[in-house]
Amino acid sequence: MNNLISHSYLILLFPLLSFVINGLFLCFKHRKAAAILSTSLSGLGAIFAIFLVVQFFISGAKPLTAWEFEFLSFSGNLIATIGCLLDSLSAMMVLTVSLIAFVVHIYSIGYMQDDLSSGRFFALLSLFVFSMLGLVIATNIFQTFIFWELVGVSSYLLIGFWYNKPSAVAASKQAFILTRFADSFFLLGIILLSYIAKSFVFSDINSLRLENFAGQMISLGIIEIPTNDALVLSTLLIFIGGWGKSAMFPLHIWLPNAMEGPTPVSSIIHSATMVVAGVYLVARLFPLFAISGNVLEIVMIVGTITMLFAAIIACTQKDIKRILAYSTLSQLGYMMLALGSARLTDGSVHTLGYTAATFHIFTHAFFKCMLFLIAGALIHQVHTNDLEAMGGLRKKMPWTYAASLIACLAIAGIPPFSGFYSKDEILITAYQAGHPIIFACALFTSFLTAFYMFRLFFLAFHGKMRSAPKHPVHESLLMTLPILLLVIPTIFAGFSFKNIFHHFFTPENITAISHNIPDVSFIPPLAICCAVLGIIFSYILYASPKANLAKALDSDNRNTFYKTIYNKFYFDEIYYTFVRQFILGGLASFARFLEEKIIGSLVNFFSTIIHKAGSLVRSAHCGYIPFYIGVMILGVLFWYFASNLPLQGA
Amino acid sequence: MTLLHCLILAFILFTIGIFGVLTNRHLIGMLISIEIMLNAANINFVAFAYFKAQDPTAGTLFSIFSIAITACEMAVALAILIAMYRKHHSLDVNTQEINHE
Amino acid sequence: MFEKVLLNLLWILPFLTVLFSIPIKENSPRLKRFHLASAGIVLLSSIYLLVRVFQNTVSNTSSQFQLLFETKFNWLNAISANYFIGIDALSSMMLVLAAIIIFTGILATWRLEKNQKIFFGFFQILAASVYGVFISFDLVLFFVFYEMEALCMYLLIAGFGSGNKDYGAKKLTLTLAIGSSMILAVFLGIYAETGTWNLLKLSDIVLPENFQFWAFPILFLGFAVSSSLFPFHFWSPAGHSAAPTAVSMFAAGVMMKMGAYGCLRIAIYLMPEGAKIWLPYLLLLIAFNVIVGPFIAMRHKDLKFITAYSSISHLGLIFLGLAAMTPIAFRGAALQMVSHGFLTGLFFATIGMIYSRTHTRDITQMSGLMKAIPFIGVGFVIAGFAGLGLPGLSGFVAEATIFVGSFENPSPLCRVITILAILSITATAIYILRCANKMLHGPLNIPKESLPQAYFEEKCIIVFYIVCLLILGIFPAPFAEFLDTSIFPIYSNLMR
Amino acid sequence: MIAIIPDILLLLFPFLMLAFKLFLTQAQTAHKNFAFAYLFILLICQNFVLIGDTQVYFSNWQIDTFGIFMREIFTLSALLALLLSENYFKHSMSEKPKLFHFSEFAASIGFATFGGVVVVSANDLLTLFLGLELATIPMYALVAWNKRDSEGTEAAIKYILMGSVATAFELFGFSYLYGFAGHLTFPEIAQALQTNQASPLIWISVLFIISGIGFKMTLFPFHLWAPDVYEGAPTPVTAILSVTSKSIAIAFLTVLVFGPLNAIHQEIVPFLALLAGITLLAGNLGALSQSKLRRFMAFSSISQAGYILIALLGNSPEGKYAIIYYLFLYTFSNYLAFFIFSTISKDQSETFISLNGLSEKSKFLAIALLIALMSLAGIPPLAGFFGKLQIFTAAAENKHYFLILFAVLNNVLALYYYIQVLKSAWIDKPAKEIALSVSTKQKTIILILTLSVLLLGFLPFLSNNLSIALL
Amino acid sequence: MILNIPFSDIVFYFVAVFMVLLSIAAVSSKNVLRSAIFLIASFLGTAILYLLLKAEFMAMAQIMLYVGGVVVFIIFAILLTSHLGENKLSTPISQKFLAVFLALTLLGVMAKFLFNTKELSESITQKSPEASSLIAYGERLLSYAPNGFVLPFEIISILLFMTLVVAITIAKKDNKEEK
Repeated sequence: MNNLISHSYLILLFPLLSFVINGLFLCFKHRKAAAILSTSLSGLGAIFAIFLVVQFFISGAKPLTAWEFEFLSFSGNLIATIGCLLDSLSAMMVLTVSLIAFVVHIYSIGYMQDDLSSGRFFALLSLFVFSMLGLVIATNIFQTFIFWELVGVSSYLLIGFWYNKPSAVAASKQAFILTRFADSFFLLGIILLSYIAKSFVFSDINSLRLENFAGQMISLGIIEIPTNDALVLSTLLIFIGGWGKSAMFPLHIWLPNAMEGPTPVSSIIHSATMVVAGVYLVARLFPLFAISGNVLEIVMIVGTITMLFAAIIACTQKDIKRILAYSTLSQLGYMMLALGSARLTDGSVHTLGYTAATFHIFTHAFFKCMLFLIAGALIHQVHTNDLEAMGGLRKKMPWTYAASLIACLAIAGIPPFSGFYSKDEILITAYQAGHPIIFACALFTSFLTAFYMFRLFFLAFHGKMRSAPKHPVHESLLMTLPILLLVIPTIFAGFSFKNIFHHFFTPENITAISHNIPDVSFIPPLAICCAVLGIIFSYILYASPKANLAKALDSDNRNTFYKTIYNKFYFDEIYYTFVRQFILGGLASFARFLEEKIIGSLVNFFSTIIHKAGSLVRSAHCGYIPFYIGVMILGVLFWYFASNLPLQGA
Repeated sequence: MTLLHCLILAFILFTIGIFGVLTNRHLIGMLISIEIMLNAANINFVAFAYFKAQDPTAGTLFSIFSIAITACEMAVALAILIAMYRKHHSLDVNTQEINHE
Repeated sequence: MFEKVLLNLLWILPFLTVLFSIPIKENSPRLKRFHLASAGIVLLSSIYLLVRVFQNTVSNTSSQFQLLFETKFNWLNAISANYFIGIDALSSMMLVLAAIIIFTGILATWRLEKNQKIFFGFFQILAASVYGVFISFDLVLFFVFYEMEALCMYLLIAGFGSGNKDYGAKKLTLTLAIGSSMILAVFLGIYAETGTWNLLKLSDIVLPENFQFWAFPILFLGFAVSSSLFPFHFWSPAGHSAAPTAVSMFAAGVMMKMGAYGCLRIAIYLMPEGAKIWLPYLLLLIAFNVIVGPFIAMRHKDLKFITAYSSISHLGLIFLGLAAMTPIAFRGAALQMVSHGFLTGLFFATIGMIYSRTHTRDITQMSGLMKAIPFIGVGFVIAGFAGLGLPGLSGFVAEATIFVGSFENPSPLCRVITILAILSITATAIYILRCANKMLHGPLNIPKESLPQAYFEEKCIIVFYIVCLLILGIFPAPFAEFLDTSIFPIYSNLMR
Repeated sequence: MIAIIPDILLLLFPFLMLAFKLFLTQAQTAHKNFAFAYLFILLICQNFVLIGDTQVYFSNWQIDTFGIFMREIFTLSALLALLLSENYFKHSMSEKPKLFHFSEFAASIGFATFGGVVVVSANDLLTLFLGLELATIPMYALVAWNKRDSEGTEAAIKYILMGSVATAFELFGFSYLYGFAGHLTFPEIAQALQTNQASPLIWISVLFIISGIGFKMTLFPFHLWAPDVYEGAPTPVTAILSVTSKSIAIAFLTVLVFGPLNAIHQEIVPFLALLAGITLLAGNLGALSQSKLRRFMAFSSISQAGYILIALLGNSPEGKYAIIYYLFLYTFSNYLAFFIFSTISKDQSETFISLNGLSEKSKFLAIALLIALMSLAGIPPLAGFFGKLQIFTAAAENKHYFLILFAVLNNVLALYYYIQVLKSAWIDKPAKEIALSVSTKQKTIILILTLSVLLLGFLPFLSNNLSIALL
Repeated sequence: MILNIPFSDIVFYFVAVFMVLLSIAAVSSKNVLRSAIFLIASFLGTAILYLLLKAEFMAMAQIMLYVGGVVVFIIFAILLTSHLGENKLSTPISQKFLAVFLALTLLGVMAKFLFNTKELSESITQKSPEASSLIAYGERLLSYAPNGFVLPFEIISILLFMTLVVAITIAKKDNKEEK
């Protein structure tokens, strides 16, 4: 069995192979072949991942570096390697990513069958899977960054997959630039951290102790700060990377816009895997965060704000994929909140948040991916994203309907579906952390989640068809099968894996101190109540026979508050204004002004001066002999004084 | 009569020559001024030869040679002047055709 | 012995090619093939030499200068200048870069319709000049090769370029001439102080501190002119926008590196004291390149202007690496020289291909080209990704090394500029994506018939560069360690 | 005894020319060919004269290595000038009427060349002065050689009037020098300088002598005549003015500065440095936007004079070596340019515009022009660069770094205006097509000159031979 | 007091004033022929000065070569070219003013320089009479000694010959050429 771990390079090799073969040979002419190759390789990958992970957990889940080679050595210990770190966290992620990738591949065959460039799609999808797997098995933060960027670029390429569509192109650009903006801080953080820690390797970084740097100072240019603070700063900078990738408020705007991409892409990249990379990063560096001052509090606050903010917006949106996107944001907020609230008010750290967050990553991946696939199936049938145009699909797509009910119950947090367990853990963490307001927010968001999810559910499946579909609506096997496949983990991942997570998912180097644990037994019922309340509320508004759907869906004749929410708090506008006015109009224009008006005119000024001097010299050649001779005489006089010969005698 | 006086005299003549060259519009007038300048240089030589030099003969001989050279220069100059006169029928300094930008 | 002959042939062969191409019929296919074959031979020999040097250099961190395959004999006895050529790690890498760019440059000009003899002839002389620069270890010889390009640059740009070509050509040639003048003045000073032009001998001699103080900035800035360091960068947009594709590739890909190469190999190597005094202040100039460059690129619409400013900012990173004066940063600078050569070559090659089809370089007038010419579009995008430092392509390796290295320099200014430089990579992303999106994506606005698919030779160029970018991007470690053998002597000279 | 034979042969040359004119009136072509052959053979003879130490003939006729190489330059220049002038005697040009009296023309050039020989062989002030005059007076006449061309006459008038004023200054300078030293011979002057250094008389004489010779060498601000005269004179004369006249002037200065005045070399040097700097700047600025080729070459040669002067800042053997090396390469480059200009001057005036389309009409000429001008601009690997390099090296030995920096930066300006010419020849399209007829002979000469400019700098044999002899 | 001044000095100053005035007249006269005459007079004054400086040979040469040769040459040229001073050319007054200014500045600078040069006012060495004898000149002129003048003598003859050739070529009216 040890063989499997020693062959763990296959994790990366399958998708890479698929990418290379598809990208080089199949992508233009043989799109069918590309789809089959890609899917079968990802299937192999998923099977391998299952066996690997099972073997890993059976063998005790001891963290180990399966393989490693040197990528670039900087100096001494500072060696960037590419390797495979297997521990419970990465094993979980490998499993999740591989499974979802496989499912989404199958789904894509159906979803993309009419698209002529689907060969390219599969190539890029494989690139993404490769990068994502590379990211999760990273042994060191430099490798994380490498694959972090690669997932970013594959996300960019996939969002802009339909590059003829201007909105998709704009969205892809926005997504890339915003994450890139965050990544530049990430890189800075890595460099600062590696400068302090003299290593990139996670195990070294995670075993850093502030005491070791007591009294040392480090210069950051203008200011000089204690190394301890610099370490905290670097942690914060690294978190900013995760902030952008996980689309935390206020860098969140790219994620809803990224829904312009094909739906399989949204499901794998923008809900299940890539966007949790930020959470994964925090989890991966949890010991570092734990010692780094108030960074965890920042993580918590950012998570809470995003969670609430996104949920509020989700309640008003009509684009089915955007609702899911905001829901993703909200769930990511939950995870961040869980990680961030690991520190208790008395300063001690407990590990429940870590467990809860990783658990939620796991469960969320399945049900959210499924929801996206469902949304894709709907869109594929009705050819619109707009909920206003859907409705009454229950009859036409019974399997999809059933699956989506399960998914919605899961995300709403109704037992026994998986979402309940993980969300429950998060609520408990928030409560334990001793921040009542945050706990209240989380609870309220849980209500909102149930509300908007069922709003979506009711609007899409219940009621009457609000528009006539161009083609007859039916469920294709290739698209329904993946959805049904995902039902299994959505139902079982919660209670069956709960104990595994509690057992294996504790961060290294953290000795959990759990004293004065408050009574938390009231939380699960409370959470269920909230969720149920949300479902009822949305039923009344959108599905009950009395519901006035026209009014409920109307977005024009609403009060300012609703409109503000409907327009996502105008963050898109703020972003565009910022980019246009400040970056392009301000900084870039100033730079160009500097370049053209100042440097350019200096250059022109010099050349003018030289030309002027030239015409001055030429004007002396007037042809008038007495003038020439006069200049000669003057010249003698001139040199008499200017020649610095000692003419005046010693 | 000292060396200094002779040198000053020579230089006064030289400056008079310069003045002439600068103000005369007639080309032959300019040549005459140049003659005065060259002559002044000869005075210098002779004065130095008389008052100061260890090798007085050389200085005097130099000025004789210089007279000969002056003659040569004048001959060529006058030849050119005559050629020019044939073309322009004028010896005015201001007559000129070379185009200056 | 074979390597020695090969090394000498590197610069002689282009000249011979020009000589033997005189009787070939003008504008005939044979002429092109002849030049291509010659460039190919040079390319193969340079790769062979790289391999041989790689085999023969001892990977260690000693300060010993590992010069291989040297040829040395007396040349101009009056000023005791020698013909002294050799090769070491850095120069072998640069040689391969140059050979690739020359080879692809000839391919990129494959469809030139008239005056081929002149174009290829001058282009071969350019080639000879860069090969010479990278292998000569005698200052006079170095300068002869360094300045030789002025001979051909003007005519190549003004005769075969586009747009405001005379202006651009003059600006480029003259500004570069200012730089080389400064270099020559300092070389003469060095000779007067020491009595030798031999780089290796000179490195053992400590030049007087006062001399270093005055000479270093002149020499450094002189070299920096050709690498378009602020405020001497103004030639680059004008020159690149006017130049024909192959010359743009050459200028941005190799010529701009010659300056940085000189800064490292000569300025910093020979005048460590001056470097220590001045480089911290020169960082202020570098900051402009790195930070302001991308922002200017954002405001331009002309592809070549954008690329020119992109080159300016990337070369700023090279200088950041040099100015940081740590071995890692030096190595990063060296890597960036090679890496930027490849990516900018690809950039200009694809721009040339696009321009030859659309007859415009204004990105707002093009749209959806990816649909019509996907191969070229992909080439451009990959060049762009390499430019914005995507891992897996060489740009990332170089930039990360520079950042890690320059952060090791504890001086406040260096820290600030490193931090700003890291943050400014976002700006790079903005202009590159803006460019790609405007031009390649969106609906196609040009009739598809006027946009022929990439020709075979164009595909070759693109694939060639992508392979280079990938090799260096995925397996940087051997190259980095290889380059260290050239970097350490310089660094140890700095620390003595 | 052998060293003096070439001098005697050279002196015979003008007389033979005149004799030809008198006795063999019919054999025109043979006459010309004889002149070329004679000078060529003379050049070879001079080349074989190798002496180690300075030799003295007829009490004062001093032949040293420097002198021998200068003789070669003068003879080479005379030969090339005669070759260049051949076409101008055959038919009239668009700007200038046909030239007449080849024998007298050749004789005058012969005399002027001999004047140069006198300058480098002089051992006393008087001989030096006579040599200079012997070299200058025929030049006055040569400028006015074309009687039917009023521009030439006018230029000659300017030249001779100003030249005479310069001669007056020079004479004054000599008189003060004589007054200071009390002797005319160089060794005695040098000795006087050794024993009695601080006299202001020596400085004023240096000032006046340099002012006087500055006229001939076109140093600032005594250079004003050059563009007018260069433009007015027939092209071969312009060429010889820019090479022979300038070489003789620099030889004159070299003989003085490294000869009797060597003791005060260090004191003169700052003056020379200033003079060189300003001269080359003035020349370069003046040349910036010219449209006539000969006028342009005048400014170009003004700045070249500035460069040559820099060599005098060095020490004796290196400085002399640099001057000779530079002059050799300068002669080739300059004549190459003039030969190319002469090919277009048959049907067109010698302006930038007439060069238009040269690259279409004849790639060979266009490349030759490129090589000539880039060599003058000092771009490696062409000859001009190596000339400048030697000059700068000589100056750098005495640590004139600032001047060198200034001079090399001026090179950029020079490059600018040479590029302007190249632009006319390579880039600009002609308004109307005018056919270009170049004879095989001209082509051969241009080819030889081009190859010399290409190779003489880069290949070490010229430089090494010179350095073996001189250093 | 005044009696202490030697006779030669009185003559010197007299001749000096005379020369200066004549030279000024020569350069400022509008009529070129008159200028030439003044020039002759000035040259005669120079000859007297040479006599005072014990350079009799030089005085003789001055009269023979300059007055008899060069100036006559000039007069010939004047007679050949002008219509006996009919066309009077005048220069603008500003140019004259500038010329005076320039000339006086130069004079002032040089005078200051010469007065400041000590060795000039100090040196009153009289030369030995035999040095200025005609024989001495002749011997020096034809001497092959290191300080002999035989070589310049030869060269000046070449120079004169050359001048003849070129002057004739330039000045002669050539029928063949004119057509």
